[in-house]
Amino acid sequence: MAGLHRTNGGGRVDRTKRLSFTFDGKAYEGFAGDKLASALLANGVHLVGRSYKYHRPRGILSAGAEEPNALVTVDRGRGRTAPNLRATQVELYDGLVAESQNRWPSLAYDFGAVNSLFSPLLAAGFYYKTFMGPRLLGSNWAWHKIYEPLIRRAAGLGKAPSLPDPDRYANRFAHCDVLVIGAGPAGLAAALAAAEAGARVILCDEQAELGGSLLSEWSVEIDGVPASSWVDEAVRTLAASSRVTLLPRTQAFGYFAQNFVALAERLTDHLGNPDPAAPRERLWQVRAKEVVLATGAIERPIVFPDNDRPGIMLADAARTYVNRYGVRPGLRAVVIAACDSGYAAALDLHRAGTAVAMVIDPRANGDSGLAGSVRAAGIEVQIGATVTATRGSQRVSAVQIGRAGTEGRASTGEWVPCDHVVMAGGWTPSVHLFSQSRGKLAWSDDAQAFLPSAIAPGQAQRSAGACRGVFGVAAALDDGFAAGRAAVGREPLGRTFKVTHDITDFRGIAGSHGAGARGSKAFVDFQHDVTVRDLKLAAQEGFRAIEHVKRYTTTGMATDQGKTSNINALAIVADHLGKPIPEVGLTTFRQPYTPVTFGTIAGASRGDLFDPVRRTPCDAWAQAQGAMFEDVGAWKRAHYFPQAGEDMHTAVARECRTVRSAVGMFDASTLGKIEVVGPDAAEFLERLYINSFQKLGVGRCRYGVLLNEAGFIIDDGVIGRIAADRFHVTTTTGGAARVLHMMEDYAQTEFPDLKVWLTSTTEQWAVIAVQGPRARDVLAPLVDGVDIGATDFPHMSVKAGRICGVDARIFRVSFTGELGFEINVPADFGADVWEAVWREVQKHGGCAYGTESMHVLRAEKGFIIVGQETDGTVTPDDVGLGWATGKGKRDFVGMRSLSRPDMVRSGRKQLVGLLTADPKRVLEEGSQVVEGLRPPAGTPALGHVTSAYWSEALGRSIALALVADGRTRIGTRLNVPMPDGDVAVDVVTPVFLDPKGERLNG
Amino acid sequence: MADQIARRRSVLDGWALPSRAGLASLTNAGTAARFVYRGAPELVGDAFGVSLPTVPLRAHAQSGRAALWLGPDEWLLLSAEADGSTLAVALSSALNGKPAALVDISHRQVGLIVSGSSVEALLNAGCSLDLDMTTFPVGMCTRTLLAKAEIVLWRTAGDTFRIEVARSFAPYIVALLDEAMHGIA
Amino acid sequence: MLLITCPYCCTARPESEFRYSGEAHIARPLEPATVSDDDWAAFLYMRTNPKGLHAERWRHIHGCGRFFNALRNTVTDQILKTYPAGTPRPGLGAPAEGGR
Amino acid sequence: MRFSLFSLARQALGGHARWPAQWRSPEPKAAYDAVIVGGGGHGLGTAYYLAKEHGLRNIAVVEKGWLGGGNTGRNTTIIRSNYLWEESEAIYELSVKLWETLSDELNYNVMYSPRGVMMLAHTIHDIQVFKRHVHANRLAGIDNEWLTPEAAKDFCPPLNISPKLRYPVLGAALQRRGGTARHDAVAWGYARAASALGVDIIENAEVTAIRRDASGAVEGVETTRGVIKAKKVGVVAAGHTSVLMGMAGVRMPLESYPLQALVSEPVKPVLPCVVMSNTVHAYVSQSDKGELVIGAGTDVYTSYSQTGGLHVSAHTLDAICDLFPTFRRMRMMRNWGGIVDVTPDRSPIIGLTPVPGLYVNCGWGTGGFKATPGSAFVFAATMAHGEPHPIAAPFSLERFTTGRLIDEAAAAAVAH
Ligand SMILES: Cc1cc2nc3c(=O)[nH]c(=O)nc-3n(C[C@H](O)[C@H](O)[C@H](O)COP(=O)(O)OP(=O)(O)OC[C@H]3O[C@@H](n4cnc5c(N)ncnc54)[C@H](O)[C@@H]3O)c2cc1C
Ligand SMILES: NC(=O)c1ccc[n+]([C@@H]2O[C@H](COP(=O)([O-])OP(=O)(O)OC[C@H]3O[C@@H](n4cnc5c(N)ncnc54)[C@H](O)[C@@H]3O)[C@@H](O)[C@H]2O)c1
Ligand SMILES: Cc1cc2nc3c(=O)[nH]c(=O)nc-3n(C[C@H](O)[C@H](O)[C@H](O)COP(=O)(O)O)c2cc1C
Ligand SMILES: [Zn+2]
Repeated sequence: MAGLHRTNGGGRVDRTKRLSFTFDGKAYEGFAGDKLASALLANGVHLVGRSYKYHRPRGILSAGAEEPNALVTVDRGRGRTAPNLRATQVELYDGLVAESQNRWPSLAYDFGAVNSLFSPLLAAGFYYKTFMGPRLLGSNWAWHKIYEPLIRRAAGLGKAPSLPDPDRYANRFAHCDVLVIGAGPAGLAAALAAAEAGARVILCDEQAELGGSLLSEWSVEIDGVPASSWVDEAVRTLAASSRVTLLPRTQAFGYFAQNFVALAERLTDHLGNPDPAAPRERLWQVRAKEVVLATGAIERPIVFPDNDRPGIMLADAARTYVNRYGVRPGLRAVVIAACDSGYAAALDLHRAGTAVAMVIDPRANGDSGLAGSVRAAGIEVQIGATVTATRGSQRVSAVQIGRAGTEGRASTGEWVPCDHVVMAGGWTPSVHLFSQSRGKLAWSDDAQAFLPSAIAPGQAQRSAGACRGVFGVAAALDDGFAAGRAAVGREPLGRTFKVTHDITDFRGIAGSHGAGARGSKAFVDFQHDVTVRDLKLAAQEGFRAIEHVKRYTTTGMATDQGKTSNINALAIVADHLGKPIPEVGLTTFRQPYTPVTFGTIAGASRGDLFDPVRRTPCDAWAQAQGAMFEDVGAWKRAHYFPQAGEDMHTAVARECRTVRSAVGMFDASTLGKIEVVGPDAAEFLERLYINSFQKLGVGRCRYGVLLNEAGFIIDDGVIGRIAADRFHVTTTTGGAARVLHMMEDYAQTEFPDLKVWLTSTTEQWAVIAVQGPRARDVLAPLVDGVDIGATDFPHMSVKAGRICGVDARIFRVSFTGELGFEINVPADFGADVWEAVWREVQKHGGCAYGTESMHVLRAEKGFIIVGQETDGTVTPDDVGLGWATGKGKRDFVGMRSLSRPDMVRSGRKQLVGLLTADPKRVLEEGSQVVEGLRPPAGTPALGHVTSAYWSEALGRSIALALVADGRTRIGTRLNVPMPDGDVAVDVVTPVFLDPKGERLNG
Repeated sequence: MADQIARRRSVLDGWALPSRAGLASLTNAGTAARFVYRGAPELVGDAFGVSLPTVPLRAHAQSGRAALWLGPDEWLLLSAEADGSTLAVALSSALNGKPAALVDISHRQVGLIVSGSSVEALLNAGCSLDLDMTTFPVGMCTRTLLAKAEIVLWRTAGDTFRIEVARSFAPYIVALLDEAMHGIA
Repeated sequence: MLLITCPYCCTARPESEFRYSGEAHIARPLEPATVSDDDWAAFLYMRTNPKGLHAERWRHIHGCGRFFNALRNTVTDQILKTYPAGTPRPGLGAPAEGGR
Repeated sequence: MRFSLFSLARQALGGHARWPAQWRSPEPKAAYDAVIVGGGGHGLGTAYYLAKEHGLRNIAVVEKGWLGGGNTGRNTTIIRSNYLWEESEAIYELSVKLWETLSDELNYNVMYSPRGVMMLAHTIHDIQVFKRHVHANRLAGIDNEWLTPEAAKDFCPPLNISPKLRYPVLGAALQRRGGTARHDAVAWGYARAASALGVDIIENAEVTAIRRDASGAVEGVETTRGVIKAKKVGVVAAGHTSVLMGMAGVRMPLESYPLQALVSEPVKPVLPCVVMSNTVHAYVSQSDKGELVIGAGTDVYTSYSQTGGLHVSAHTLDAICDLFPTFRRMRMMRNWGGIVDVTPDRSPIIGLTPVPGLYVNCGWGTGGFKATPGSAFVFAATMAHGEPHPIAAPFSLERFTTGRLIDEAAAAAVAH
């Protein structure tokens, strides 16, 4: 596979390892070490993509992360599809399958290219000005039905994968003394200096190999050895240190406050046959004591008419393809050099056997030191010239040379045939990360670039090398070494590296060099097809802020985020507005530096690792019984226990019936539990809950209601006094953590005078509720050391005892209205005790019931569920819990709010019961309650249904509702309008069953 | 009188704990008696046999007992005995009447031992602390997060940590570390 | 992910271990019942919300569990000082800590 | 110059050389009848309706940076009106009605795209809450319907409705008239239309003080471009409201938090609607250009930094990848933040202030883009008449004293 386009040796590819791959279905070969881009170029393929808007043929512009054109989809099958990858970054492996994007039916014959015909209409912002009429079928009709669907279909680049991604992604938190980002000469030298001092160093580079621009050098020697050998030696030295972590294929994509840097490492995409279980990428979250930014610089294209044809490439990219990959992108080249890298490219191409037709330097006084060597190689150099037009349909075939400064006028200069155009517009320091870290940039007239200036407070960093405008290998090495030493607190050593064949002029030019004749387009943002004319139109229409220009033209908003285009755009706008560049300013740099896979950020969080699944000690039993579960917070709770052939409603009806007639058992382990201990425990609870606790006797329980300071109910639960200085507080399942946090807040900051301590015991106890007329009979054979008889153990009391030989806290409480107990046993015994109770329950014809039956049973009794009857706007009085308020209390959390005007006004919504006129009709929770029949749209609601169930005990439906002035409406008829018609309801008190509470005694 | 005595079942029963040869492994620390003690450290006196550390983030350990500093007024007391009732009585009587809180949480959480040459990398898949020996030496302990779960992390040896985690979060921690084992080398 | 120095643990820890709890030094009235509706509303809801230095409450909830206060610059997010709850807002005479 | 396909074609022939500036950029006058502080959608809209509906033409909008550079230019553009309380329904529904004709009204294509907003329920509690919304909205005459998981998947094919999901999709509330709009165009369209009616739009002028006369009433503002007198000043400064009201000595029930959003690389159409999930924290739609536009949460602390932590967007991407496992290989292209001003009840504050002549419209928090036209409409009326428009009246500052909150948070969590 030597071919026309491979050089005869040299470069860092392994010519002994041939790899085959396909692009758009056609088979090609490349070498190990190739990128997809270099391998395509080696095969003479330049046309690799179509542009976004006009579908113009596009080639490979760069050799790195900044690539705007050569975006491809790589498909490894079975969900392993990745759209929008830059061919310049995709490492070749045997069997790689790549496809071009955004073209139909094929890359060469793309129907979308008809857009070019309309291109005069498609100027910046055109869509704001049109697509509004005709108003045939109402305002916006045509937009909704015709234009928007068309626009959407045209938009987008690659296709999103259609199968779930099977790969895993890893995460690693890391700390180091010095994080060096970028492994070019500056970064390598910085890492060497820091490592020498014994520091913990992480060195990352987005490329597959460390070495940065040195990998693209041919003639440079450092300390007497070729640059590329120097790199190998430096990497060997670093790798030998256990304190150094080397991370190739790792881009630093986000720089956050306090030296927190996010890196994305590519682990398997470059492998032909990766282990399918190995992670594909890894997110590194690094907290560094010091950061050295050595991110280099990015070359700028030159803006001339039709500067986007395939075959037109950045000079540095051309050098990289020739020197690093052994690929000759063209056979006959024209070089436009506004700085040294262009001249250097001419020399490298020439040496590699490309015919260099001409070097033109658009600078009036372009006098590179290298011009002499270029001329000496027999290459013509024209100073003060530029390209005024180009030809070639799918590949550049000729360029027209004109005088620089002939902007807009058709030029009659000579046409030079070529298949390769190389442009060196100057270099833009990569300040992305510096700016993300909220450092201030300052315009440097000298460097003609924005450079890092003040570092943001809280960050500890320094920039080195080309990213701060220090160009040239020697300077970059020295600068990097000094930065590395400074990062570990050492004086600079004044070490200098000996470098030969260095080049140092990287300034170049920015802005437009001719918009060209009508019909031609001078592209600034290649990917978004933004031209010089678009930018000027934006400024003309009043979009003078650079941020407005960006948004109106979309320049810099494509996947490359304007890496190659932003400075040119800025210069063009500044020129048009007659303002200096720094006055126009930059758009904001944001993470990520280059796009980052969602999966990399989400990491392991999927399936059950998305959020911990919390299960109770009795859960395995419930699963084995075929229980259905519901999510409550992170808990899985048994929702109901269907038996063969039962749906939810029959199962729940059976469970409810069984509890009321015999006995049922319920897993209440998820309830929050807090042990409140200390001499002031009672006083503390007194201040938090609406209820009184001082006088609660040891061994007695009380239903507690907790408000927030705004006076609204946020939690409730039974609180038992275990000892004079010890309470067992229960909370709702979802509220457990919140209540403990709130209690700690008051204990620590509002009432630090109280001697009280809080400990979460939620998971210490498994809680088994046994409810129903036979509850005592169920427990009697299991308990010992405690009398659970009616006289000695009244409702709302708590005792320590033993069950199944295990120490337990036994509560006599009821959330069903039946005789009931809640057994708390240490969690490891929960499963066994549950099964023992179950055996007894079965003897009494009992059942296990789930949360749904629990809800029905409590609703029959008019007990509220916080979060269902309440929604954060409900006071105790609203739900009829005014009685629970401790008499004569001077204060408790939320008390003051209860006397605010809105809390005492009439018309507040109050909890009532609703009985449908048709007893079979179960209302829908959330349905609205109104006064009249068939309410017209806009009728105010009196309230809403909070709970609605079929009540097996009553043989009819029941509902709870919050209704304005509900208590005064008891005995009246209201209406619940539903889509299928009005549902008449009678307002009743919310206690449907056993209002006197006689069943509590079994 | 109960005719059946309940058996203890740890939430880790039946779990195959993951390991990666030579690099890291996870084992069950076994049953233990655990207490949260809150109050002034000196009130405990000698009752526990190990003094309560007053230097933040330190654990004192000795012959099967350990006191871990969790906060300025909070310690986790660990004892390698399955039944802590005797210890509970001893501690309670030492504290009798003094303003402090002792709460038995033996069943609230479980212990996992993570060890191996790559233990730091493994834990750093979900733990954002610097686990280097210089910053997290043997004997250091802290409450912290492992991905989405709160844990107590205690370094008991150069290549060994003990994790204490609430029982319902234990399966998550095990699954998370299992997943993370794919990402260490 | 801010890095916050807990005054009880005496180490810097990532923000994820902490729970933010709003503006500091808003004392709950000692006798709420005697407070006017306006003053109670001020206590409940009115906040300084400054662009600049903010005294605020944090709790090291996944650490030592303690509440404490911090002085943070809401423009740069830099935390200049942390101090125990219940102590007055400190001046910034001393060189800024928490940053470099 | 009117915008139309015809004018576009004519200008194209002339090489687009004659398009005028879309809004004038005058020097500030010494005095106006009214000054609006804040050139976001709400402020520019207020100026437009003051001029259009109330004939107030001698007015200025003062913006510290560039128009729409605040939250108007940073939001995920979700538009819907299926709120819970009647007060909210009224203002958000007024907005949706205005959105429906806004492009015509402004002669500016704001690309309102009623693609449907689907809110996913993952727990029984979610179902109860969303059904309550559906019923309340139906009574108010606002479209909102309940979908089964299968119907939700039909409406949005890439959605994962597997019962094995950590939090399976149990159903969804769908508002078909909900959707998105092109955020920047809203600011520019209002600016252009207001400017055409004589409103002065003054960019790069930061208000640094609010002047009050001896009686305490507002007299004008000091800006970085000089003093501007006005007897009526409307503060519409979103995240910066506390700062501005502080200049007039008024403390506000507001906290400003960074709220983040991110976009993926553009792909061909895959997501036909807006999907929101409050339970797992995912908000996603696909823009006309093809990017997935994803709303993340707020950071936990107040901040004016317009950035936020990685963990906040990570949390959202966790959820997006779980709900849409085919998106896991998609890539984040840009992530940014805005500063949202959040009230205790997650409802806005619109109306008079304790300072005579000073009006405020703020507290839209994470969800005020959708309200832009309606909010501007009622605020303009409020400023014009010196008393609250009936739809604005419940959103007064006094509600925090009386306790008559309009709590959209309690029932619904985040409100994009
Ligand atoms: C990431 C994100 C996602 C969101 N998603 C949605 C969504 O999906 N749906 C939705 O409905 N809402 C959403 N919102 C909320 C929505 O963006 C805002 O509620 C809305 O845009 C506010 O508009 P505004 O005009 O009031 O404010 P802004 O657009 O913020 O305008 C306020 C202006 O005041 C200016 N200003 C401030 N101080 C001064 C001063 N001193 N002098 C002069 N000018 C000043 C600012 O520069 C700014 O331009 C989101 C917000 C964010 C940040
Ligand atoms: N080949 C050329 O023509 C050329 C071009 C520019 C500079 N140079 C020379 O290179 C020297 C500058 O060296 P340098 O070390 O400053 O830059 P460099 O360009 O050599 O190295 C920068 C490195 O940083 C990496 N990088 C950039 N952003 C990154 C990120 N976010 N995450 C991870 N990696 C990232 C790049 O992949 C690159 O390897 C100068 O000597 C200059 O003369 C040569
Ligand atoms: C709905 C929406 C879509 C966006 N799409 C893109 C996009 O396609 N490309 C891009 O670079 N930025 C996009 N952005 C982000 C903006 O570039 C920018 O980050 C945002 O307006 C905040 O401004 P700032 O980052 O300059 O502070 C989008 C923003 C919004 C609100
Ligand atoms: Zn701490």
